[in-house]
Amino acid sequence: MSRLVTENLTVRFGGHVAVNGVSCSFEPGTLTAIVGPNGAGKTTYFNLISGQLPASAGTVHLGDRDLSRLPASGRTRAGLGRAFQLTNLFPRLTVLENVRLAVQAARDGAHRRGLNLWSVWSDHAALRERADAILADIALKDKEHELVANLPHGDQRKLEVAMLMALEPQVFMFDEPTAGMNAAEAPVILDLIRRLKADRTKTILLVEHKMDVVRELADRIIVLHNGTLVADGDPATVIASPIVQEAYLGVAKEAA
Amino acid sequence: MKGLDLDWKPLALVPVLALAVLPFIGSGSTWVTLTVAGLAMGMIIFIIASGLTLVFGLMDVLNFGHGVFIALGAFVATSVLGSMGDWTGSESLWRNLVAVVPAMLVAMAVAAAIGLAFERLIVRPVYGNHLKQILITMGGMIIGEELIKVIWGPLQIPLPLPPGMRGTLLLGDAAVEKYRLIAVVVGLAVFAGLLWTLTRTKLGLLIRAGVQDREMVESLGYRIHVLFVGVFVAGSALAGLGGVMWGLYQQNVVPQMGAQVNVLIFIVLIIGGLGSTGGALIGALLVGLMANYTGFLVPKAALFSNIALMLAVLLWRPQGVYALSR
Amino acid sequence: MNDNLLTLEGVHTHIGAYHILHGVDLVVPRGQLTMLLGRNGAGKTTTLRTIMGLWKASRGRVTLAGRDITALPTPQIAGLGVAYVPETMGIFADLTVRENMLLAARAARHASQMDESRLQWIFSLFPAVEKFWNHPAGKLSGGQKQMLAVSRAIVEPRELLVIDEPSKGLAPAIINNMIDAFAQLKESGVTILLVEQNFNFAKRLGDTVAVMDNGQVVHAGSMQALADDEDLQQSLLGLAL
Amino acid sequence: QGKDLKIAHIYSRTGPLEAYGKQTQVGLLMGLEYATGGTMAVNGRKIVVLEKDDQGKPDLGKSLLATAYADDKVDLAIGPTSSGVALAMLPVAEEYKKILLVEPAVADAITGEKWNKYIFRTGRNSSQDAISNAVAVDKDGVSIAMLAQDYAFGRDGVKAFKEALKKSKIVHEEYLPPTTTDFTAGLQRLIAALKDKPGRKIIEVVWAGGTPPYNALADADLKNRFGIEVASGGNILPAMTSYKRFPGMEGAAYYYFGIPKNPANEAMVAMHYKQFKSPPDFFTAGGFSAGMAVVAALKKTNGDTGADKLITAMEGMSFDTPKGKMTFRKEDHQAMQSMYHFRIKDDPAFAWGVPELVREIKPEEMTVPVKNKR
Amino acid sequence: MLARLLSHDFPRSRVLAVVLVALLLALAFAPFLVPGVKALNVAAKVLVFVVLVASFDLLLGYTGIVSFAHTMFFGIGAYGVAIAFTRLGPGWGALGLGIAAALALSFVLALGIGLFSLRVRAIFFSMITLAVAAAFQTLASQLSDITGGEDGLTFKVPELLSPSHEFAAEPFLGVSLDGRLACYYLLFVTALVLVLALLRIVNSPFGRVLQAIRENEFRAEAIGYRVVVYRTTSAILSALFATLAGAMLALWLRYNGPDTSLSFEVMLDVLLIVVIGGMGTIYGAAIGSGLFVVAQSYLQDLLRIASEAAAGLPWLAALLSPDRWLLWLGVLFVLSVYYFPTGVVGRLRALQAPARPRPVSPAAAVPAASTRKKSKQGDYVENS
Ligand SMILES: Nc1ncnc2c1ncn2[C@@H]1O[C@H](COP(=O)(O)OP(=O)(O)OP(=O)(O)O)[C@@H](O)[C@H]1O
Ligand SMILES: Nc1ncnc2c1ncn2[C@@H]1O[C@H](COP(=O)(O)OP(=O)(O)OP(=O)(O)O)[C@@H](O)[C@H]1O
Ligand SMILES: [Mg+2]
Ligand SMILES: [Mg+2]
Repeated sequence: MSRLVTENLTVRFGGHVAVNGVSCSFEPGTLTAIVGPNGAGKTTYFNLISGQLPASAGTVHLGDRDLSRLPASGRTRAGLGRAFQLTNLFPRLTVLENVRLAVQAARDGAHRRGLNLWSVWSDHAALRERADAILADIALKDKEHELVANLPHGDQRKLEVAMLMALEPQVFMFDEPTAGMNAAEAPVILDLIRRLKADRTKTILLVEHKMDVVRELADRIIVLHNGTLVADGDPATVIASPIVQEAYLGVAKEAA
Repeated sequence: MKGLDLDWKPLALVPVLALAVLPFIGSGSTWVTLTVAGLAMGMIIFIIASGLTLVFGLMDVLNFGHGVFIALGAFVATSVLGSMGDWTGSESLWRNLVAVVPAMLVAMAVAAAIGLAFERLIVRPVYGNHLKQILITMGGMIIGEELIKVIWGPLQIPLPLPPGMRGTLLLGDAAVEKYRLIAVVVGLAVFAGLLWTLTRTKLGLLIRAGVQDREMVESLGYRIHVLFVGVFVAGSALAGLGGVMWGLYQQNVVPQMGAQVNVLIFIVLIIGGLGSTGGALIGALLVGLMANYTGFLVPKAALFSNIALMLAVLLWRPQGVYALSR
Repeated sequence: MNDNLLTLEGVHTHIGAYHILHGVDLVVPRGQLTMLLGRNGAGKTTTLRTIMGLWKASRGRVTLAGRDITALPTPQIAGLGVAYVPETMGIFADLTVRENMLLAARAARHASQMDESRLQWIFSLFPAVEKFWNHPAGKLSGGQKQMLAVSRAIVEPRELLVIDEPSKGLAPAIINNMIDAFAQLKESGVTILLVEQNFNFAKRLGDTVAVMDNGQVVHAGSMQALADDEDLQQSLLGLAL
Repeated sequence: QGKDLKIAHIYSRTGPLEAYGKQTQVGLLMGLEYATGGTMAVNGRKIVVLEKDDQGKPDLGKSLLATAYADDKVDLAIGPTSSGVALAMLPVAEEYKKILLVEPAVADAITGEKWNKYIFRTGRNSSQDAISNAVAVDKDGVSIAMLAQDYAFGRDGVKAFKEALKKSKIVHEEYLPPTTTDFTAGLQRLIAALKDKPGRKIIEVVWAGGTPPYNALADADLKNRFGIEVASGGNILPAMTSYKRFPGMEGAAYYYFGIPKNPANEAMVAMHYKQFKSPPDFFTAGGFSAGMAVVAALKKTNGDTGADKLITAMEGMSFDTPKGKMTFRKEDHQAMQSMYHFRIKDDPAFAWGVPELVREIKPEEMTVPVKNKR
Repeated sequence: MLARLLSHDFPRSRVLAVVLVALLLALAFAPFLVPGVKALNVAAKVLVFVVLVASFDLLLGYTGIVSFAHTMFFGIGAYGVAIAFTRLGPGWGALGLGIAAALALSFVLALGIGLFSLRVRAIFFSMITLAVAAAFQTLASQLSDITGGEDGLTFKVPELLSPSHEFAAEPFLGVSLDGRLACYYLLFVTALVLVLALLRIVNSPFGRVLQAIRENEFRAEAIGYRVVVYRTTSAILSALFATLAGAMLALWLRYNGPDTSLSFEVMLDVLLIVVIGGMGTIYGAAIGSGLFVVAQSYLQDLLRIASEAAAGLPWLAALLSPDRWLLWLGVLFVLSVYYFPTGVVGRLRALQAPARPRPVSPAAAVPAASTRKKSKQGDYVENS
């Protein structure tokens, strides 16, 4: 099984360095929480890994495969999966169609199935079933024919996660999956993550501001601050560390 | 706007282009003639494009009907000038201006009025939907053009330039048409006016914000709608002015004249970058110069000079020379 | 009546073919902070949008300081001193942070004319706003956008703040600042209506609370009462954690 | 007897050439009326004119002509306004074996390589235009620079003009896009080419529609600066307003209402003033001539409209027109006709520069090449 | 069987189904229903436009690319055939060669356009295509020795398809069985096949990916679809179909010129038809073409009658004069946007299922009122 390794990953926007030489490796079967103040560079770090942004320097490897040159789609096909912080779906397609598109792309199916001009979409029953299963899992089945644009925020967050599940990637990257979900809904997502963890083969990265969630799920925490990796270790120690206490939990004022 | 004070490269484009061709043209006087004429033509183009910088550049409305207001302005001018013969006929520039200035004002007023109706009937239902904008404003374009034919007839109408504005000024061997200099003055005035309103007031910001998220702007307490109407009307009025200038330059007007310049001014805006007055000016000047230089050096290519220019600029800056980050 | 700044009486709202709000009754006492809670899809956002006139109530009436605003166009409602932070934050991505703030400051024609001391106060709460003053707002991080959105709402004094999930995606430190901010605003007599998912946040701030479920207010009362009553929380909000 | 005589007139009621087309239609009706002495009938057969609008689109013109011949069962057709449309129509006439009388489309090819025996033309062709203009300026030691639109019409014109020149020589050919509005560059090239030439220097303009270059030429003040003169053919009246600024300019015209002296022309001018309070123009004359040609032919066949009868009747037929006598020559059915060498006078009484007759160029003087193969 | 033919994309509205069948029958028997040259010409034009518009719908309705250069490919097809016949004489070989060459050229250009469309913003792109199309038209009229310039090319087609060729001496049901008829039915079959093919493509998994890209290109890329590939493929496909439509046109007209196949007017008609018919529904192309082409062909006749009726009121008569038919075309543009935001097809389907909006994918089929523009607020990578 293949580990995800980022080597000296860096990106500059004009003068400002959003992510600064982050070298880190993530083992399959572990869930790593990434915490840090707003603007610390967490999402940007994800963007660099999943190829949404070109890195100014540094490399990304999955196992012995170098992903650094690949476009986003290429990296997804290589096994990276990503759910976005700001919901980012196909608003005028139905919930079902959204998920089915992801299922169709799953396991390197993107081009094999996607470039299929001649078969009829509705014929691919297998894909449909898989999609239904996922929607059932995340309690969106009853809304599968709604247009995504009409869903309440919380449900859109759920769908965001469902899309990631549908891709069946090796690496799961969650960016604040429960932001704006109420206490009754959040567990649905958290359960999914727990189950992923349980099967011990997936590499899971989780950006989350809710400390209780982090405490419960994380095997390991890394802390980003002004784009640099400032702490890395097991939850208890990291949370206890002064940097987190000040810069993040805000015992003293932080500087974005 | 912020572009203007920081970003100098585009400003350099014009002189660079001018100097670059000098060796190929050889004769200095010819070069002067071509360059001055080109710049002046650029100014005229800028005037007719200026209205669209508001409507397309800021409000993001793909108004193919814009040409109608240009034609309208020109036709109104024929009527007004026609009705004050002795002033237009006179040899003195001042007496001519007495005729031409009111013609401009009337043209702008009429264009503005029609603009109001146009916004209400044609544009309002389709804000934020480019495809529908294209279709419905195309419709507006056709209707407008046909109505002009109904009112003024389908024929070409001569719009003779008042004698005082004709002829050329000679600088040595180089010749510059008087009228083009007048155009330069008008153009600069329009430019200054636009630049002031867009940078010294919140107007520009509000429009751009409104285009991105109407509801939010309203939630902040601004009657965005009134604003849009106002800007659209202003744009139409400028188009009317442009029409007068263009008509007087060609010295005849045809109902199709609007459609004829449409593509050109869209190109100018794209080169300039949407919503940037400075960009539009530079774009216009570049287009004007290019036309003359290619026309002199490789006439065959003249037809394609604009497109070549546009593609070149977009390869350099895909957003146009001055993109307000969009 | 006059001690209730905002009241909704039997408000129904339709969106397209959908009937979303089924008779919402809600009172927002003047000078207090009212929390609007409820599960996803309960209709909180729709309620706020109806208050702002972004959706029109098909039945019932909304009154602000005794004045019926049910049918008023949004700009006028805002003009009456209401500031709104939508769920989607409504950041103008192409404009810089400064320009975003300038638009929110209705009185100012220039950045220079914005109330300096108030800005400083905002900067102290949300440092990111100052740090990225001249950056395109679209480039901000999720949380920074959220900060900007709230900053915009408080850049000028307003009578009523209507805010949809402000704590979403914010680091704990910033959440603390925000809590301080709302507290201070309340001091200065501002009335606030907050939609919030983060119950701890809600607990620490709210005076009164209303809980919604599928398009209706199913519980209204003092925050204290709800905070103390575990079972009520359980039944209303399903707080299992 | 008595069955109606159906004639289809297919022309640009709308489209870019709308203005021209309408003149033709007016002229045609007047011509028919005049030629039939107001009865609008030949041998008791009433003449009915069906108007069809080709919108200046060749494909449309083509299907309209087919419709006219097949569905409307017309006996013969007249038109169209644009050369492009005409060329597309020619084969249709051959398919349906019926006469098409071309007026006013000018392209040489119509009576040239694309011709077939059902095609006649009352309108002048490019060669006639060019040759007459050449005759008007052709003198020893004259250097001529051509200024023309860069498409078939322009290039045809220049070619024919060159062939027709005997004495003077072409020193430069400037082709500009038909839609040109800024002539600065072109002028600079023309000046460069001409200014150091000895003797008389002339810019010959071959231009139709669009924005004609005359104002630009006038503004450039060439005569005083470089001693360069401008010459050009006739044009429709609105276009000739800019001629006012070239008093003394010489060229050759197809028609100007003040020039020809004959009953037909006097009648037409009178009718036109009566109806429209304005003089007839270029294309009115064309339409009028076509009308007279048709009636003359029908009279000759006693109203028989069989194509072959008509062809035999019309080949070599001479007939009166506002431009005097015309003759369909046997070889290519092109109507041979006079052209008018004019000199422009700026007469304040008129809105346009008035072309005064220098001399009539008789058909015999113009050796118009026969370009068709039969 | 039928289901497979229609790729499981049924009209989903009884009325619509009826209309479609009616249209099909009308076209199939046009020569016998309304004899006469004009009627046949109109019917043939409908056939050509059905294909042209459907191909454009693939680009616009399904991929969300607004390109004004579509007529360019239409023209290439037409010129391909025209030039081949003019140069090589009226043989089937010439036809094949012409079409092949045209397809090849279209392929290359479409490839270029498809790639370029990713470099610049959407509006810019459409503006650029506008300019390019204009340039191409000028080019076509400039190269007069190949293209016949402004005047275009008139040519002969294979004997079998030309009017002079008689299959039967005496007419059948009052219609002479000549080459024109053969040509018409050739077009009919071709059109039918091409449209069904397009229907299949848009209902394939590929078609869905296109819609996804139209909706949110950024996310499509993120879930593993290489946007460039799909965009370009779609651009090329629609170009090729347009080219074939062009070939059909030339074959029928036995003439081609810049205004006939390249003019911006044609582009406008296509746009209008897509909207009238209903974007993102291949069926819309068929219905729209039917309505529009017929209307356009008889508009002037209608106006003539109307204006004579209104002779009493001079100003009204002036407006109704057949010469001002364009005016009414313009009005049609405006009204179609007002009253057919989702096109005829959208309308009919809405009638069918009023309550919840069925999962119809095309953007056009969603009432704009009830959709939040969330996607605008996307992750900032979108706008960096
Ligand atoms: N495309 C960009 N251009 C310029 N600056 C950027 C860009 N993307 C991110 N940044 C900056 O990089 C910094 C890191 O942003 P990022 O979104 O990674 O923070 P974050 O850790 O995800 O914060 P949050 O917890 O609020 O989501 C921010 O200050 C942001 O302004
Ligand atoms: N534009 C719309 N069109 C159709 N239905 C909508 C629309 N917006 C919201 N709804 C429906 O209205 C209901 C309430 O939505 P609303 O966004 O108000 O819930 P909410 O309480 O804000 O949820 P959340 O806590 O997730 O934001 C939901 O069932 C949603 O599906
Ligand atoms: Mg983030
Ligand atoms: Mg909400």
